[in-house]
Amino acid sequence: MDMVITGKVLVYDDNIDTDIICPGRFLELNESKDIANVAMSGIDSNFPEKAKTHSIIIAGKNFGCGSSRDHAVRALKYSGLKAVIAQSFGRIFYRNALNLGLLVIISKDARNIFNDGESGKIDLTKGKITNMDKIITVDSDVISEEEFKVYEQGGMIQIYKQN
Amino acid sequence: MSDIKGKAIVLNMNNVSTDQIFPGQYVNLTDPNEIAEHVLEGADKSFKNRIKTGDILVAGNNFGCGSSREQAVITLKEAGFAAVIANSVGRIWYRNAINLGLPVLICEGFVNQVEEGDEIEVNLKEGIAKNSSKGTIAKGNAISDFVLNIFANGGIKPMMKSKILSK
Amino acid sequence: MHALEKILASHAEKDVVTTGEIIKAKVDLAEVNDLYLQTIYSFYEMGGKKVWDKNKICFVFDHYAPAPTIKTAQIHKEMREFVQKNNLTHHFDINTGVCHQVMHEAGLVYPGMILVATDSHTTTHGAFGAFGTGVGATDMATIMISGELWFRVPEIVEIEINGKLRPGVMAKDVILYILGKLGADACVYKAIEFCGTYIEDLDVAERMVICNMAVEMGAKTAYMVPNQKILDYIKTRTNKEFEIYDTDEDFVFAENFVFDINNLTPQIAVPHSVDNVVSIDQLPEVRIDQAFIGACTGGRLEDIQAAAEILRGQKINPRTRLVIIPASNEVLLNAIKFGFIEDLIKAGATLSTPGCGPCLGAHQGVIAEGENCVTASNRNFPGRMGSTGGSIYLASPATTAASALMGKLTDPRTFLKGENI
Amino acid sequence: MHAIEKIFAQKANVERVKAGDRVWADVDLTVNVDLYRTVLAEFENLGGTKIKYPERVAFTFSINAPAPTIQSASNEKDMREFAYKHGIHLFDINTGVVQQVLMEAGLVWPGTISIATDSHATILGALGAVGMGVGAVDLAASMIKGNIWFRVPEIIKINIDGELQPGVMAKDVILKVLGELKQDVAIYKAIEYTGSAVRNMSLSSRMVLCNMAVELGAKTSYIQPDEKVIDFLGSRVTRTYEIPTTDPDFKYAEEYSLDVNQLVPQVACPHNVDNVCDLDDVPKKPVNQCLIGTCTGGRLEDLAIAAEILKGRKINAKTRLIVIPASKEIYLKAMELGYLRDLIEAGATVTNPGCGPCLGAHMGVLAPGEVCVTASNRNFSGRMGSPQAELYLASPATVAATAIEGILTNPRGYLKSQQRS
Repeated sequence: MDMVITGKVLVYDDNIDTDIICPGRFLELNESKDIANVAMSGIDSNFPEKAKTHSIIIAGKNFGCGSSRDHAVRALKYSGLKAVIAQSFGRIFYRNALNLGLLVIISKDARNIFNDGESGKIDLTKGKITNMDKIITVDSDVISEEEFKVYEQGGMIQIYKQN
Repeated sequence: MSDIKGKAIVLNMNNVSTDQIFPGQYVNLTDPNEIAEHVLEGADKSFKNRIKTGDILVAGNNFGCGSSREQAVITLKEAGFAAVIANSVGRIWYRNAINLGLPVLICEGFVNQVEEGDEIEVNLKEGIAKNSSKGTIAKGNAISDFVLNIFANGGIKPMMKSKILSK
Repeated sequence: MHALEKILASHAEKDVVTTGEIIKAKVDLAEVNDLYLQTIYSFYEMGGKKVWDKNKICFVFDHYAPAPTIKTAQIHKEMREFVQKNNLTHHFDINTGVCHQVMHEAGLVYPGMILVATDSHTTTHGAFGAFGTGVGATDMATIMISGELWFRVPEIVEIEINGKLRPGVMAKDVILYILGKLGADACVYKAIEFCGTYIEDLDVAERMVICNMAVEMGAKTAYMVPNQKILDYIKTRTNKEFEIYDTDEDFVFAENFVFDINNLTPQIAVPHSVDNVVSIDQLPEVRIDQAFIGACTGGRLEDIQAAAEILRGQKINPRTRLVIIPASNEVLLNAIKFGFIEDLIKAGATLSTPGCGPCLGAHQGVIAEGENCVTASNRNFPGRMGSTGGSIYLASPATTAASALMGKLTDPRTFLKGENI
Repeated sequence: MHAIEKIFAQKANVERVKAGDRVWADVDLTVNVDLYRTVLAEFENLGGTKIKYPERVAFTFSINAPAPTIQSASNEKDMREFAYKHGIHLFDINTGVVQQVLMEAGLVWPGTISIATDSHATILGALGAVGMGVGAVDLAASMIKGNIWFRVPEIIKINIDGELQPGVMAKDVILKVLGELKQDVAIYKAIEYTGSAVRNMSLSSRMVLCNMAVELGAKTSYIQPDEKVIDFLGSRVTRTYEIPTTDPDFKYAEEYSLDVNQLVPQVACPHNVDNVCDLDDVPKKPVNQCLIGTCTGGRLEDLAIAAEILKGRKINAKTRLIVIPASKEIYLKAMELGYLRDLIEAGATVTNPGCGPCLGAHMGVLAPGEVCVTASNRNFSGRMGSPQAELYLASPATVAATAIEGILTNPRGYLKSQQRS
């Protein structure tokens, strides 16, 4: 995995819950591509299309609150997203993201410097997030070495596999 | 009403029910195009691909038996069938076909004289089905003037409408 | 003339009607169920503004009760709006039950009437001496506008059923047996009168089972001469006056069939056709994944009682689901009162809300590919209850209960405790 | 150490743990719900062939129960076959909501760690157990190894003192807490509830507090077990267990307190659980659907108060009331006590135990533009069907009173008893 990630961003508000990310009626789906097709359908039915050109979500606080459904993480990961940056995350969502290898980064300020469609850069080791269009940089939590290893291997699932 | 001509699509099975023509899981659909997507899915998942607009469905005994769902007619009509010929057909389905203006000829045994793709001609008034490719003719039930009139008007809806408007 | 012809004639303001004639008849009650939002669309499409009579149209929400999807919720919403806009007197919402049960419970069904519904099993009401028939949305919209409908006067077939059933054998076995003998297309476009010593003394619920499945032979309608039990039942439900029409002595039926049921055994319609019927003892072992007791065919109090009597104090097979859906809230309340529901739930049944349940694969027990389901409902067409790769076996409620107990198709007579089931 | 830390330490087989530690801890109960067919795929993906402790693993089918679609039927079929093959506990469609049936079955006791593909596993804190929601990967890993990694959480104390007014329920308390502290107050943390109001609450009421701890973001929750817990576990748990206690010198990460003496009924307005107001301050609009049920509001005391309010009354003609007991045990008890009869007679639609429409799977999905007042736990946009529907969270008493009037209604005037609930 790269230490620096770049891509166009999609910006969302606080409390984007799992019913927004993957509504309950779709939980019978099993295939990753089917789940990805309904990603964010609670708020934006064009998301799967947008995800082809945008690779970073920037959100407010409590992103992924709600259910334990890891369909929510799968939906985002398999729609091609590289990372989600939020002011805070729902606990189970965060855990599921780590398990499945969807990069999740906590930043208090990133939400304030981006608009939809702008280009972002994430420097994982330095804990910096930059709006490349406006050239503004803010801090993020630094990913611990331990967590970075987890991501690098594709999530906890790969580590479980090796054990 | 003039003769109807088209290529045969053969479904030589008996008791093809409305659940096969249009499965229950879709009965909440109301958009005709969406309804057409699932035509005869219960009999053959890929049936839709066999149909071209203007084709004639040739079926066996008791075609359309079962429930009263009108989509079992709409799906055939919207999928492109110009007419249905069968040995016999379910009563409610038949009624719905008349009401929606899908011509139906009841013609015992015709299905055994037809292969997929044969050129078919139907004369509803005389109750005659002709297989032009094989040069065979079969006599079925002649359609009454009452029903012919409904077919000629494209179903009962336009008739009711003009009746209400004329009041 | 036959009583059915007299009903048609009186509603067409004619003295005489003859077979094959097309007439226009007034409809006494038109029922729309929740599969038929299209009816409202067609109503407006044809220029309808107000319904012809707000007391004679009844809406019943039974197939999707409570709504399993957004789309079906939307259907209910639009239909409710229509009901409210037209101020319809009779609206049975999701808290009532199956149309063919709630209508007669509410006193809307009586001898000599014409009842048209957007449901093929409207033949059920022949049990009450009514002319009941199913139509599609366009016909229904026509009635809602005009109160009338065109009918072709049908040929009438007589099916005489004589004898007395043995314990453990039910009306469902009788009609399955007849279906097996005559075939699924025996009576297409025709009407059936059921008569004979078996029918004459038959209870309300059992009469309804026989008439209900007349449509599986293709029939336009079914008829039974109302007996005292029917008249007593109607009296508890409505004060409405009605006329019972007699069939003329010289009437000639298009066909006659006679059946003796004295030695009848439990019957099963095996996949995938309603007329593919065999006696239960002729079948090899069939594993059962789901058993269903309910719907307009097998969800009445008598059916639930039959199941409770077999399952009381027992546990169903751990690898079999038993879904029970009473035909109406009244049936449910009575079944609670008599302790049947307690018996069934303790035995492991899943007791869901009154309605049509999984009968047509809408919800509440859809079956997967490769699963076998035995059911007291009425159709075993491929895909009827879900996957086209599932197999549906039609049977009586008693057979269904016994099969749930053993996890395989089972003759209920094995579990008979008393003289009567 | 806190009782929760002691539980983690014991299960991780270490002397001490503190907040922020990562530990591998043994899992006493690993629970998968029917939405997670993906667990089977992950099990395979992780190279799983055997389950380490089959007696510690349970599958529960309560969401798509009975199956509403072919896909869900097929998912359940695969999961059943897996359960049979591996000899794990299977709570099939005839049992009820996940954690409720596990608690009733005696699979949870003080001092245990449970994980579930169910975020409301926090409810187990009411029994002095650690319950946490996880995804499919963790679940599959735990099935294979019997342990997974945990981050030991910081612990927040919420002290609730005072006596509730009649008609004010635990649901109102937790909604008030949500409104005050907001839905992200406890992310990654655990919550302990203390105080006189909590001590005086029934065990079922405490379950409501712990259930909705997850709506505050919490990893898990805890209430120090007392006689009420021991009574409940009574004959259900036959093994001996130790009740962990918190050391007097333990320092909470944060402490909050709430006095509930003057608390009035609360409502969480669309579309956030922390968008909470006093009921009387919420603008009154017509309510299309009311729901009493689920893991939050479907226990016996919830049905009891609803029956008390609705007995002898009728629900509003334009409002539906869906009632879903949380488990088979609760259904049977509510039937025995006459609650179900009272509710059905008032016009309720009572379905089989399970999750019902809470997450939009079936049994009462909402159409665009509809308004629902519900005793369940989440009012997120699209949670119960259409994203254009509005969900208001309230107590079962408020929901029952609302069903009568067809607009949000304070239950106070409808209670016959003036006992404090």
